[in-house]
Amino acid sequence: MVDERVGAVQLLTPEGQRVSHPEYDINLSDAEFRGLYRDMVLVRRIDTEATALQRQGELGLWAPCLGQEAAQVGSARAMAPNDFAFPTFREHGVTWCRGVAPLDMLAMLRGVSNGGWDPNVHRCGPYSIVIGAQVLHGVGYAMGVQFDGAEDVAVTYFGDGAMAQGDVNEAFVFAASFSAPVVFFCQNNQWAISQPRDRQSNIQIYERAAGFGFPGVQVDGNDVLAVMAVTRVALDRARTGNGPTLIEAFTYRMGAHTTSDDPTRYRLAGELETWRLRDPIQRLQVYLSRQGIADRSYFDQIEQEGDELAERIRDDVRAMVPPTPESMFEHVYAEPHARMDEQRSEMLEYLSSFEDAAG
Amino acid sequence: MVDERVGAVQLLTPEGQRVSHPEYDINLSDAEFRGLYRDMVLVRRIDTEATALQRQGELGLWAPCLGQEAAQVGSARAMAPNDFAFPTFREHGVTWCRGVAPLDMLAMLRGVSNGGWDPNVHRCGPYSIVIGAQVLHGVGYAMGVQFDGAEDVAVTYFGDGAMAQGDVNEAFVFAASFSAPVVFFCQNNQWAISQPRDRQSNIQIYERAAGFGFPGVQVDGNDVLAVMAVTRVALDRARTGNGPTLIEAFTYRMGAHTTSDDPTRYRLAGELETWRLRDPIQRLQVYLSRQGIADRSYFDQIEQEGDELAERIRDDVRAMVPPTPESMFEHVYAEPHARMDEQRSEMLEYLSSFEDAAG
Amino acid sequence: MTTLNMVKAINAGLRKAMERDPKVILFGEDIGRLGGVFRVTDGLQKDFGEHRVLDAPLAESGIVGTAVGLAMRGYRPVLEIQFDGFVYPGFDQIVSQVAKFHRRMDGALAMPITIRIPYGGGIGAVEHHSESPEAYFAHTAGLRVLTPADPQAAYLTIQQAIACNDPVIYFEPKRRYWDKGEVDESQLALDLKAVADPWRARIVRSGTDVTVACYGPMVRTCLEAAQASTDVSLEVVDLQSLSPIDYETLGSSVERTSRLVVVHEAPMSGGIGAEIAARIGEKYFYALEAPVTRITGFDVPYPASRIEEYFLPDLDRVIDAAERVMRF
Amino acid sequence: MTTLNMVKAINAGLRKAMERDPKVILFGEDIGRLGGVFRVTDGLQKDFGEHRVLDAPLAESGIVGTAVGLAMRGYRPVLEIQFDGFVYPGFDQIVSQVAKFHRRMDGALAMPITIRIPYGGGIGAVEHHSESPEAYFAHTAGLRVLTPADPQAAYLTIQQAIACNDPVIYFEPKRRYWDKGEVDESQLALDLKAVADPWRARIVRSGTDVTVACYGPMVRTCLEAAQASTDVSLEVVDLQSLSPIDYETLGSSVERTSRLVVVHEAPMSGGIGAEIAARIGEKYFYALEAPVTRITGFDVPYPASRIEEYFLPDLDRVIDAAERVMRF
Ligand SMILES: Cc1ncc(C[n+]2csc(CCOP(=O)(O)OP(=O)(O)O)c2C)c(N)n1
Ligand SMILES: Cc1ncc(C[n+]2csc(CCOP(=O)(O)OP(=O)(O)O)c2C)c(N)n1
Ligand SMILES: [Mg+2]
Ligand SMILES: [Mg+2]
Repeated sequence: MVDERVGAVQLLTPEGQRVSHPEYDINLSDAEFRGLYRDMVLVRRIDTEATALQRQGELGLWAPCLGQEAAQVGSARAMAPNDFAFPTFREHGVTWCRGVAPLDMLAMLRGVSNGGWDPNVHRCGPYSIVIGAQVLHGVGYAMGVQFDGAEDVAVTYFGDGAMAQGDVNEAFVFAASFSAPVVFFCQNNQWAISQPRDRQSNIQIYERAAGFGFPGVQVDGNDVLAVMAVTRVALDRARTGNGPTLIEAFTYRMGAHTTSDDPTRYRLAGELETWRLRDPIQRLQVYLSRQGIADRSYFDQIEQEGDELAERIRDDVRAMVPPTPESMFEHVYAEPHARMDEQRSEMLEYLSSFEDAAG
Repeated sequence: MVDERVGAVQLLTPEGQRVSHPEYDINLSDAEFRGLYRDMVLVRRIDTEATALQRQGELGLWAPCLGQEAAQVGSARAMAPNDFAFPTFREHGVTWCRGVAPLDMLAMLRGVSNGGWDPNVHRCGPYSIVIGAQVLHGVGYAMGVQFDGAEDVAVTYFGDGAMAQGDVNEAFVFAASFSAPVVFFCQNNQWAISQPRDRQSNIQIYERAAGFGFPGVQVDGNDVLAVMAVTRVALDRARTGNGPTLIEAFTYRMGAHTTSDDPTRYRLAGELETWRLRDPIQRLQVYLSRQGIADRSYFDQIEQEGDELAERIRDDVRAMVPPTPESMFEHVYAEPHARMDEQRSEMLEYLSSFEDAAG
Repeated sequence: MTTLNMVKAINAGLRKAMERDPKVILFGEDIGRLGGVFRVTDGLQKDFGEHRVLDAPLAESGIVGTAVGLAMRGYRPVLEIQFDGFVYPGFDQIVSQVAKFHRRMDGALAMPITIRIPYGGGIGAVEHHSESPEAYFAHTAGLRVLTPADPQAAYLTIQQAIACNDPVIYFEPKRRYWDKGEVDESQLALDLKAVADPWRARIVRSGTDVTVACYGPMVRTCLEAAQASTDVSLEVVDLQSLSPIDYETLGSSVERTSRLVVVHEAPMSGGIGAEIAARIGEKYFYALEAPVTRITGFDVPYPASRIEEYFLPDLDRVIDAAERVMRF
Repeated sequence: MTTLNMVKAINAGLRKAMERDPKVILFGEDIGRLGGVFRVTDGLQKDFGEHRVLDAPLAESGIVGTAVGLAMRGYRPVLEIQFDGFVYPGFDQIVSQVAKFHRRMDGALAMPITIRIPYGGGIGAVEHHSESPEAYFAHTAGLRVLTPADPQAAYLTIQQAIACNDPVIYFEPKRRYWDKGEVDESQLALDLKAVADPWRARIVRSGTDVTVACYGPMVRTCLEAAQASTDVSLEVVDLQSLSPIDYETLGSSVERTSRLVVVHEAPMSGGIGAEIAARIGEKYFYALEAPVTRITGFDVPYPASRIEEYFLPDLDRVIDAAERVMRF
């Protein structure tokens, strides 16, 4: 599987060695380097905590992003504040970078909302569940940017499995046709639940782009620097009116598909071992240490920040109370609607009949 | 537009000159050469007659294949008897080659059936209307061939416009994933109703294939020899277990989209003139004459056969009576169904109330 | 007052909506230079430019899905689906995204998308060009469904649909496209809400014996039936909005007549008539003197066009039903 | 007799169907090595091979569309849609191709395709995983719609659906997947038609005062309500087939009780209950002593799971309705 990545852009080896690439490079301040490390550690901490909370029954489900932190943080940190992200349900690293509060990330999975945050505030759509649907939304948004004469870019996230969906391929068609300012960011984590990547495509994912008339590039998705560099170029391309790019971030889903899944039914333990050696956080840590950009005390400090964050989440999650029953009639329509009023009244009347009985 | 075809496989120039191609060639007997000529002339005759019949009110609609005869006949004549064609509503050349009676081709457009022939007899599906849908059917059929261990091939027809549809792209995914014995035959006739090809794709259509992991080839769609040669290779590839091929037949819709359409609203007359010089029938005629494979008397004989065929169609079309009203309840279900019986009775009872009144 | 057919009336309505709000954009197949296969958008690209009237690639899910993104960006997309039978590739985006996005976001985003769909039969068309899929959308929470019956209504309601902050599936009765009627273009100069409420049903002909509820293409049929019905007096109610349905207006008519016939082209089982029969049957249990009767298409795929007249409700079937409920 | 839960019962039924007919193949996402996210196809790929149990690429339209081609080649595809909310990308192929192909071909080709869809709520799932879209399919001519209520019914009807030459949308009540019941596996050894007719409703509990029509996940709920209802005697009818609906069995029950409550999870407007209310209201106009009453989900998108209990009909709401119709 390592062989497959030949050609993937890499700026930091799994061993934490900085390497150069003929086309892509990145220059960051020490603070920015540390920021990426912090993001990835905290995202992993949120992710692990959420997985634990699900086991304790506090969440209905969780889709871990374990192992994909570099792909998510690297791409999202490349975005400008006004760019707009269209994530799937696994993009906790993306929502984190867009400033979504960790508790809000849990809202959908705790079953207290189907959304969780205001997309306009964070310039980040909701966790999208129907595979591929949000990719078209991103393209449409980008078309709007274009009509506005603005310079924002839409970044749409999806997985290797999504490459099979009609919607994703139509998104490619529309984006190419309108030369829309959109970046297609595909995290090839090698699995779509139990189906290995080659069920959806017998060639490399990034190669799909050329046939639609725009460039595709494969990047080592566990290398946060390379991901950031490649995404920056794609964003720039889009921003300057040169249309879409497909980025394939070659990475690995280290956890289960969701907390309901049992990956031992379909994949070998050895695979996980191989990928552990390419851990995205570890390699940045080694690099930062070697370069003297950060030291143990910094790492410890982040560790502690993570502990505190996790504790806050644990404490606060129980306080996330369900909405009122009658809230289900709110926001179904933006304008007055007779049937909503009618059914809300019926529900409230029915519910109050119990109170009467009890009282 | 001629430039765009650079690279398209050609074996017969618009001037009727036989040229060679490094990869593709074709050797036909004189009878076969004449057969292709006859097919194209008769298909054009049926097409022209049907267009006339629509004007006279005998058909509700007609979608002319004028100009696309070489693409359709060349590809369909390359098929083996057991191969299965999945045409769209414009493939009269294909249905002709599959042995569908001309009157049956008119059934749907006369409004007496939604089909017109038995797909199993002709190994040819119905005229498919929902853009792209039949392409998936072809892939599924080909998967079945594969499971059977048989050597048939499915040939799916569609237009340049269809390249945008999710279904067509999913068909590419499934075909590649299962390495199904299917040929994707796209007639790029430059227009999807009023939308020029570049609305759907900013690069050449055949290039789409590579990104899905199988070969694409562009052929001069007005060159019946090249189309046949290229299709044969693709069929052979599929038959020997090497999976799908996308063929782009570069051609031109010389008529209106359908008899309801007014192409003068969206395209320039000059375009048509250019394409008249590339007429698929004329160039084969010149070639046959020059090679002494056929002479004026043969051409006259085919002309006359066409006249007779047209006359038969004209005579017989009026005899194509509508089905009985109650036939709409037949074949909705293959097995007994209470609601059908009930509604059929209601209809018949209602209709008979008029007879009573009249009698 | 101008005399316009429905195609021209909708065209005029679209033009007004585009003049009123620069965020209104039209998107669909062949709607630009061609003006749509029915010419509903004729001339609009020329006058408003290629960025307001966009020809879309041939992919309905793509059209609806990108419209969601456009709405997120603050646009007000008006989509054209070329024919009823071609809306299904976009069904997923409509029911799972367009219909639910506002609710999903707890109100933070609206989906002011109008999806125009020419629908219904009676024009001698081939398969997929004569369907009446309105029940699918009326059963989908989060959508509104409108259908005009005449040029004046079309001119008004298309503008109201576009101005509405909710997604509206706008069904245009294609067999009535060329019917002419008076249109008062001045009516809407200022306030879209001040004129007739689009979500209300309209009593288009008063009568005393039987209420006939209908919509879209069947309104003219039912008006003709009412005209022709000598023995029974029909009150014709044009529902206009299929979601929500205005049971107040319909109910008050039924209260007067005590009898209801519902007419639509769509197959009977699970059609709009079922919901109406259920609701009216429940609410007016004692007031009804005969069961609610449905005159509809049959539960079969739309038939070949040469026999469509037997599938479609016509004047005779409506009168027959009215007489039956009177005799009940 | 074996005790099986519904997952295992369907698994056993699939196995029988595959043993009986080599043309039966299973096709869907994650159904092979994983055995499906609910393990319904567990072990079948291992036993029947990769050409009988196929993992599909992640594309529902592709799954349904290729199944049409497989059926044309003589196969009998049994498809799995992973969750209710993911059937919509395949909606076009289902309504325009699967449902209409046999009629389009004047009977020359059949479409013996079974589409299995786990449906309904009550399992605390996220959006798109708790929907009840059965009305869309019941309104679609050319399709049949079945839904089992218990392991025995599931074991039988999944085999009958597969053996049927018509396309069957087979809705599996996912919240009842783990309910156990007695299954007589011997029953079907020979003739699928000799055992219970899948298109008939079943009176699963006799009663005298009110008929309660329900199906799928709500059968258990209604049985519990009948059990708990002390004042009113409920007769519970499991419809089992939602298209066609067996009005004979249901009607004869209503004739006895004179009162009908219909229960389903799907939103009320345009749901299965609407059609039943319309039909029963028409046919038993004088026999009914109270209006047909519907206890259903509300006309809103399925809510966040922590409040789903307020959306879903439960024992109390059923009893409340029964008491109301008795008081009427
Ligand atoms: C249309 C649709 N079909 C099926 C599903 C069920 N499902 C959820 S995630 C998933 C696999 C997605 O794989 P991929 O795109 O690679 O993303 P990943 O889960 O690996 O992040 C499937 C099949 C869905 N959510 N939407
Ligand atoms: C799903 C769908 N959407 C829209 C249409 C209406 N329509 C019929 S033909 C056509 C254009 C097809 O273009 P192309 O694929 O290039 O085929 P051609 O007509 O040129 O043969 C359109 C939009 C349709 N039949 N199906
Ligand atoms: Mg994946
Ligand atoms: Mg074309």
